[in-house]
Amino acid sequence: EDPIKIALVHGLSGSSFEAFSKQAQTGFELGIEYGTGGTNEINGRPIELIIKDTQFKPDVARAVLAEAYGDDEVLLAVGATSSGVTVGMLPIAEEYEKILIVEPAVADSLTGPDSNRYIFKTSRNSSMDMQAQALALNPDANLHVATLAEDYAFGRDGIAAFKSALDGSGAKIVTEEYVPQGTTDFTAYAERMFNALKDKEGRKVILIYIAGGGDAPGKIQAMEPSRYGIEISMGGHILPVLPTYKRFPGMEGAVYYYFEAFDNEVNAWLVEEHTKRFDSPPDFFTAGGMSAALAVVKALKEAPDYETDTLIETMEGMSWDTPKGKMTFRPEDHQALQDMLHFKIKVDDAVDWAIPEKVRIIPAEEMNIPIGRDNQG
Amino acid sequence: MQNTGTLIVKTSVILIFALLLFAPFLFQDVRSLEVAARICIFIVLVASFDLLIGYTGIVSFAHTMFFGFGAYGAAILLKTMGPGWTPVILGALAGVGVSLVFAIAIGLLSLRVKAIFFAMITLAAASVVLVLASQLSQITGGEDGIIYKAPDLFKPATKLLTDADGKVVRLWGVRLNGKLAAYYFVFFCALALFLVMLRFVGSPFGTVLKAIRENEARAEAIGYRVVAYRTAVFCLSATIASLAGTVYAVWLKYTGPDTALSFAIMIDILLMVVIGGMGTMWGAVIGAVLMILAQYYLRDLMGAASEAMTGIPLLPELLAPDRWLFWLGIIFILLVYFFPKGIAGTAMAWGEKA
Amino acid sequence: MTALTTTLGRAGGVNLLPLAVALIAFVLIGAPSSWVTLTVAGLAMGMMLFLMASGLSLVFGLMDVLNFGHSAFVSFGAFVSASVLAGLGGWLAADSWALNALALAASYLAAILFGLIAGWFFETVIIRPVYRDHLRQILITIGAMIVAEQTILAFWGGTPYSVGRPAFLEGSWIIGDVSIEIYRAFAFALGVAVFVMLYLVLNRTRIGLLIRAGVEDREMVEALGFRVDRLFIGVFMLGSALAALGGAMWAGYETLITPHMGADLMIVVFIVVIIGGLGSIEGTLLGALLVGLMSNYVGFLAPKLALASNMILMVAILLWRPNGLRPAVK
Amino acid sequence: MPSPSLVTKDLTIRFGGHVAVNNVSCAFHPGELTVIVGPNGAGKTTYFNLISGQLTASSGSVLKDGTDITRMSPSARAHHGLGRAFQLTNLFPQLTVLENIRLAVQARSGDGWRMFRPVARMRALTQKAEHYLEATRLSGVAHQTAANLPHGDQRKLEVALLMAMEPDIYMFDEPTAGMSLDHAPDVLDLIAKIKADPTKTVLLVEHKMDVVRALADRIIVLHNGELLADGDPAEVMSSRIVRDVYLGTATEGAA
Amino acid sequence: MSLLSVRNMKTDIGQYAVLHDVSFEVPEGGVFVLLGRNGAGKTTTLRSIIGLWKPSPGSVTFRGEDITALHTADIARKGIAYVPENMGIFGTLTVDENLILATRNGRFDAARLARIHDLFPALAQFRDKQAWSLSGGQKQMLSIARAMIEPRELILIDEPTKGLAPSIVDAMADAFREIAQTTTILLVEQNFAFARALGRDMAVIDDGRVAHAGSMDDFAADTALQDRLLSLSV
Ligand SMILES: Nc1ncnc2c1ncn2[C@@H]1O[C@H](COP(=O)(O)OP(=O)(O)OP(=O)(O)O)[C@@H](O)[C@H]1O
Ligand SMILES: Nc1ncnc2c1ncn2[C@@H]1O[C@H](COP(=O)(O)OP(=O)(O)OP(=O)(O)O)[C@@H](O)[C@H]1O
Ligand SMILES: [Mg+2]
Ligand SMILES: [Mg+2]
Repeated sequence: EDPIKIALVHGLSGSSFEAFSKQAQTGFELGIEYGTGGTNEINGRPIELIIKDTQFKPDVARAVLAEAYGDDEVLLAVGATSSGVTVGMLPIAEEYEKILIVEPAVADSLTGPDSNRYIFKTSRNSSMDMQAQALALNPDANLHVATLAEDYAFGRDGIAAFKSALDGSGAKIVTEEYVPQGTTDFTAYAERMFNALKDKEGRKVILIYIAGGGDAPGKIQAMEPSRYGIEISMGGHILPVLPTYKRFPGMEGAVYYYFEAFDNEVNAWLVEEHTKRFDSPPDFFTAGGMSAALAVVKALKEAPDYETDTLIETMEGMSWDTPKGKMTFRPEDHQALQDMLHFKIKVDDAVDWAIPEKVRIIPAEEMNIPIGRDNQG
Repeated sequence: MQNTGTLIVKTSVILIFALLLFAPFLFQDVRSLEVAARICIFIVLVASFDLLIGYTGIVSFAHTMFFGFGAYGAAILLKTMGPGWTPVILGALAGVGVSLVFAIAIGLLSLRVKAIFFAMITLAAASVVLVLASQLSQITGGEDGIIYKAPDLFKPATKLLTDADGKVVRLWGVRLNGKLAAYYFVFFCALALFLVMLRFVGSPFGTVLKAIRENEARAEAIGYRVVAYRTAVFCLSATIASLAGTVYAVWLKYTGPDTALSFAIMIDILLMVVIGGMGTMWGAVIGAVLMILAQYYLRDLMGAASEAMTGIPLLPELLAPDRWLFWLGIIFILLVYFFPKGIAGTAMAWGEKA
Repeated sequence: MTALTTTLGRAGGVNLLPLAVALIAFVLIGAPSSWVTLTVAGLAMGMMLFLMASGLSLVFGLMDVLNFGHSAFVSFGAFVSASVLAGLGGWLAADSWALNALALAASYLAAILFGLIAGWFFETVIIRPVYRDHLRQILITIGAMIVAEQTILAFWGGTPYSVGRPAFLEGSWIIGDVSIEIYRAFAFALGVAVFVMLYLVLNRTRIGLLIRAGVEDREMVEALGFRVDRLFIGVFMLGSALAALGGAMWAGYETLITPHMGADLMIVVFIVVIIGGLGSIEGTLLGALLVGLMSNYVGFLAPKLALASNMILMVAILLWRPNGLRPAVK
Repeated sequence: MPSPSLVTKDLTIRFGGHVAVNNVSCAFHPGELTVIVGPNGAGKTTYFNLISGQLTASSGSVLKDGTDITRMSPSARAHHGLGRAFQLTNLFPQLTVLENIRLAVQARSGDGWRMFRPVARMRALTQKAEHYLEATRLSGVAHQTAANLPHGDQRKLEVALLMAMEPDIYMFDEPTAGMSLDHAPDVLDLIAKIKADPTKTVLLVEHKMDVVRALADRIIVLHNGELLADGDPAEVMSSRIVRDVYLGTATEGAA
Repeated sequence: MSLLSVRNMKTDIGQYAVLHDVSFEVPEGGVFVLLGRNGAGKTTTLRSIIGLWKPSPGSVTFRGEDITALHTADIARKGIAYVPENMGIFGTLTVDENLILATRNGRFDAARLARIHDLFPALAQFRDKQAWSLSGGQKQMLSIARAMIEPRELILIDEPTKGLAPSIVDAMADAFREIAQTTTILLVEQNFAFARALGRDMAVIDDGRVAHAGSMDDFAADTALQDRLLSLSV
C-alpha cells in the first residue's frame, strides 16, 4: 500500500529552541505509535514521517513546507516551532490546499484573520495561558496586580488577555510594565512596581509574563517583595527551567501540562514509555506533539477519504483524547480547546526541579477564548 | 589583459545567470525555484554590500536594516492597500526614502569616526531598528511578521497563456502560471540591479571608491571629498539593498524580522561576500550561490553521510544534520584562512601568476 | 571654554561623569530609597559588564584584535562553571558556608582554566594569521563564534541550563526601603578586584607598553629583545580567562543560561569598550559604570527609552569625544 | 614681478604647548622655485601640511591667488590648484601604477562623480595618464601594482601623481630621499621643467645641498617654526645664522 | 677573534634569492661599514644577522657562539641592538616610552639619558609627546637613541643619515665616534663621505655577494674601485 506521508516541519538548527522541536517530534512519533497500537498503519497504509528543518527562518520554512506539499506530496504537515516562522507558513497551506497542523507555536494570531481554513492548531494559545493564569489567582476585589511583560506583540497581547479575564472580578491592575526584549536587569521595573503596589490594601501580586531568558522572577524575588507583602505569580515552564522555580515555594499559576497532573490512560502510557525509553518524564512539548499526532490518527481513521476538504470536514468539531484529556477543534477557527492546569509549587529535595502540584484542572469551558476567525463564514 | 583565472570566474558567473534564467525549466521542483529566487535576491544584496566592504572598505552591520526597510515598505502597503502594483511601487519608494534618510544620517554623523566605531554604530542602529520592528507590531506585525498577497499577476492561479480549453499552457512540462511570472520578475530585477552595480564599479566613481579604501588621506589630498563619496556609496548601497528587499517581499508574500531584518541575515551576507571574494562583484554571485545551496542542501547531504557512517563511532554524531552550522563555521574559517581573497579573488590572482 | 575644561580636568574630568549622572538622576527620581537601590544596582551591573568587557578591552584596545568570538568565551565560561556547580551540587546544597564557597571557587577556577586553554588555542589557531587585519579578524572570529555556539549546543543542548547559586549569595540586604542584592554586591567586589589587578599589571609594568608597541611593529619589539609571540598568547589567554570569569559570574546572575547568551551580551559589551575609549582599562570601567547606571535610571524614569539608552549614550559620547572617554591610543 | 600666487600670513600652529609653525608670513610667485631648508623638526613638513590642508592653522591665513583657503578641506584646496607630494611615500598600494595616475587625472577633470560610464571607455583620461607615465618614465611598469614597485619607482610615482593633478602650485617634500643615484636625475629634470613654466609656483623641501644649489631661485629657512631667513640662495646659504643652525661645518664639502 | 662573523650566508625572501653568498668578519671595537648600491642586499644582511630573516645555508657567529637559529629576541638579548631603515618607532607611544622599552629592566640610567638628551635635544624637549608626531629627522634620532640607552656589544645601524639636516649629521658622526669607543658598530650607509669619516673596516655588497672587503683607508684611496662598486663618479 501507498504510505501516508506526513511532514514534520520544525526548527531543528540555528536557535536554542531546537530542543523544543525535538520534544514535539518525539511526542509526535509516540503519538502515532500509541494511536495505531504500535502498527504504525492506518487503514492498512503505513505512515511515513518526513522531517524538515525550518532553521528558524520563515523563508526557509516556506520553501520546505512548499516542498513537502508540492514535491514530497505529503497529505498534511505539522509545525512549526516559533510563531513568526509559522505565520509565514500559513499561506503556503492555502496555496497548496493542504492541511497544516500548528504545533507547538502558540500565538493567537495563527488562528486569527491572517489564517485560513487549512490551518488547525493543537497547541494552546496565549489567551489560554493568560486566562488560566488569571483564574489561578482567584481574582476578587481584594486583588491588586502589577504586570511585567516584554514590549512586543506577544507580551502586550498576553497582558490584554489577562486583563480581559480579570474583567468583572473586581481585581485591579495598578501598573503595567513593559521591558525591552532581552532585558536582563529588572531593578528599575521592580522598583516601579513596588512603588505602585506597596501602599495598597489587600492581596498584592506581581504577574510576570516573560518568555525569553533574563530570569525576571528570580531577580525580583531577590529584592524581597515579601517585605511589602507582594507575591509573585507566573505560568509554568518546561522541566529544564523548573529547578529555578524552587525559589518560589507555594507560588500559584497555570500551565499547559505537567506529567503528574493529568490522570488518563493516554498520559499514563506516555509517562511510562517516555520514562522507559528516555530515562526522563515527558515534558510539555512532548505532550503537545503527541496530541497533534493523536488528532491526525483519529481524523485519518474516521475520514471516508483523504481529500483535503473531507479531512477538514472530519476535523472540524472533532474531539479526541490526548495526554492532557479531551481536546476539541473549534469549528470556527480550528483552535483546539483544551484544559489547563492550575498548580502550586512544591519543593521536594529529592526531585531536581520544583513540582507544580495540581490544585485543579481548569476545564476548557471555563475559559472564554476569543474566536480568531470564522472559517464557516 | 584578461587572464585565465578571471576568465574562469566570469564564465562561471555568466553560467550561473544562465542557469538562473532557465531554472524553472531545468529544476522542476518547488524547492529549487525558491532557492533560485533567493539566490537572485542575495546576489543583489551581497553585491551591494560588496560596494561598501570590498570597494570602499566600509564595514557596516546595517545592511539588513536597509533590506528590511524595502521589504517592510512593500509589505505594509500591500497589506493595507491590497494586492496591486501601486503599493509595490510606493513601497519601494518609501523603503528607499527611509533608507536614504537613515543612510545620510548615519553617514554624516559617523563616517568620520574610526572604521571600527562606525561598524559598532551601525550594529547598534540595526539592533534598535530590529527591536522597534517588533515593538511597533500594529504596523509591522511584530515578531510574527506580515503576510499579504502579491499583485494578481503573480498568483499561482494566474494563467499566462491558455490553450484552447482555457487550461494553462505547459512549456517543457512547466506550467506558464503566475508563479513563473513572479520568478522572472525576481530574476530580471536582480539582473538589472546587478548590471547597474557592475556599471558603478567600472566607472570613475568606482575607482574613487577603491582609492578611498586604499588610502583615504591621499584620496583627499588629490582632490576627492572622501566623506561625500563615502556617504554617497553608503546611500547607494542602501538604496539597492532596499530595492532588493522590496523584490523579496513581493516574492515571499511574507515579511518578518527573520526574513528581512535579523542579524542572521547580516552574517549570511558577510559569509557570502567573503566566501565569494570581496571587491570583485563576481564574488558576490559565487558566494551567494554557494552559501544558499549549502543552507538548503548541506543538511540533506549530511543526513545521508551520517546514515552512511552509522556504526563508526563519533562520526555520525558530528555529521548529524542539525550540526550543519558547525561545519559551515569551520569551512568559513578555513576559507578566510587559506583564501583571504575568497573564491573569485583567489582564482583571479592565481590566473595572474600563471 | 578652555578655562572650563581645565577646571573640570583638575577636578577629575570625565571620571566625574558617573557622579554627574547620579546627581541628575537623584533630582529627577525624587524618592531617595529608590535612588539608592537603583544606583547600587546600576553600579553593580556596571561592574559585571566590566568583568566581561575587560577581556575584550585588553585584546581589542591593546592588541587591536576585534574578537567577535569573545562572546563565545563568555558563554563557555558560563556553561563550564554551571556544569562544575552542577557536579558539585552536593557541596552547593550543603549547610556549610565553607563548602558552598568552595564549590563557587571551584566553578570560577574551572571557567578561568578553560578560558586560559581556549585562549591559547584561539590565539594560535584563529587569531595569529590575522593580526593587523581588521576585516579578516571580524570574519574569522564570527566563524569561530558560530562554531563555538554549535559546540555548546552539541555539548549542553539547546534547552536553558540552570545554574546553581550558593545560599549565602541569595537574597538581599534590606536597609530601610533600600534593597541591595547580595549577589550584586559580590559581583561588585569581584569586579573591583579584577580592575585593581589589571590596573597594576598594565600601569606598573611595561606589559601595556609592550603590547601596544608589539601591535604596531612586532619585529622591532623582538629586536629589542622581547618574545612578542609569547606576550600575545599571554594577553589573549588573560583576556579569554577574564571573559570566561565574566561569563561564570553572569551565569550566577542569570541563573538560566542559553548558548547564545554571550552573543546577546556582545553589543552592550562592545558599547562599553567603545564608550570607554580603546586601550584603557580605566576607560572601560568608566564606560561600564555609565552604562550600568544609565540603564537603571532610564528604566525607572522613562521605560520607553530603555531600549535605546545605551545607543543614545554611545552616540552622544562619540559625538563629544570621537575616540571615547579615555582612549590610551589616539 | 607678478602678483603672488600663494601667501601665508602669520601662519601658526600649536600642538599643545609646542608651536611647530610660528607666525610665518611669506609670499610665493609664479615662475619661481623656492627651496625650504631647516633642521629636522623645524616645521617644514608642518608648513606644507598647513598650506595643503592636512592640518588646520591655529591662527593666521593661507591665500591662494587672493582667495582665503585657510579653513578649506584638503580636497577643496586641491581643486583650487594646490598639489602636494609627500615626504613618506603615500600611494594607493593595491592599485596599478596606471590606475594611481588616472585617479589624479580624473580628480583634476572632475569626473569622479560619473557613475555610469566605464573608465575603460574614457580614452581621454587614459591618454592623459599615459602621458604622465611617459614623462616620469614609468610606462614600463604601468600595469604593476604600486606596492610591488621598487622603492625608487615608488618615489617617482609619488611625483607623477602630483604632476597629473596639474596644479598651479607644486609642493615637493624631499622628493629624492632614499632614491639612488641613477633615479634622482629623472625627478630633478621634471622639477626643472615645471620651473621653466612661468605660470607655475614650486615649493621644495630638500636637505641635499647639491640639489638645492642646482634648482633654487630663492631659499627660505625655517627654524623652530619661525622664518629665519629668506632670499637669494647664495646669500642665504653663506649667512652665518644658516651655517650655525643648519649646515654645521664638517660635511659641507662632502654632501 | 672577531666579534661577529658572517659565513656563506644565503637568504631568500619568499621565492626571491636576495643574498647569494655573504661572508665577512666584524672585529671588536670601532665602526665597520657595509656599502653597496640600492637593492644590493645590505638591509637584508642586517636583518639576517638579527634573525628577522633566516639564512640557509650560512651561519652567523657572535663571540664564537652560533646564533643563526636563535629567535630575534634572544639574539637581541645577547647585546645586539638594531636601528632599522624605517626607524621602527612606536608611534602610539611617547618618546620616553619608546626609550624605556629599550632598557633592560624598565628604568633609565640617568647618565646615559642625559648623554642622549645632550646629543639630541629634541628628545628632551618632547619626552611626553607621542612619537608619530615627531618630524622625520626626530624619529631617526629617537631610533638611534634607543640603541644607546643600554650598554650593548654591537649596534646594527641602517642608513641613519637619510633625511637628516647636515648639522645633525655632523653631531651624529661625533656620537658614533664616541659610542664606538666602547661598542662595535656595524653601519650601513649610502652617504660615502659620512661612512669614510667613521669607518675603520668595510665591505661592499653587490648583488647579494661581498664584492670587496678591507680597510676603509685602502678603499678610500682606490677611486677606481669605488667607481666600479658604487658608481660614485661625480
Ligand atoms: N601632528 C602633530 N602633533 C604634534 N606635534 C607635531 C605634529 N606634527 C608635527 N609636530 C611637531 O612639529 C615639529 C615640526 O615637524 P615637521 O615634521 O614639520 O619638521 P620638518 O621640518 O619637516 O623636519 P624633517 O626635516 O625632519 O622632516 C616637530 O617638532 C614635530 O614633533
Ligand atoms: N620583502 C621583500 N620582498 C621581496 N623582495 C624584497 C623584499 N625585501 C627586499 N627585497 C629585495 O631584495 C633586494 C635587496 O634588498 P635590501 O633591502 O637588502 O637592499 P639594500 O641594499 O638595503 O638597498 P637600499 O639601499 O635601497 O636600502 C632588493 O632587490 C629588494 O627588492
Ligand atoms: Mg619633514
Ligand atoms: Mg636598505
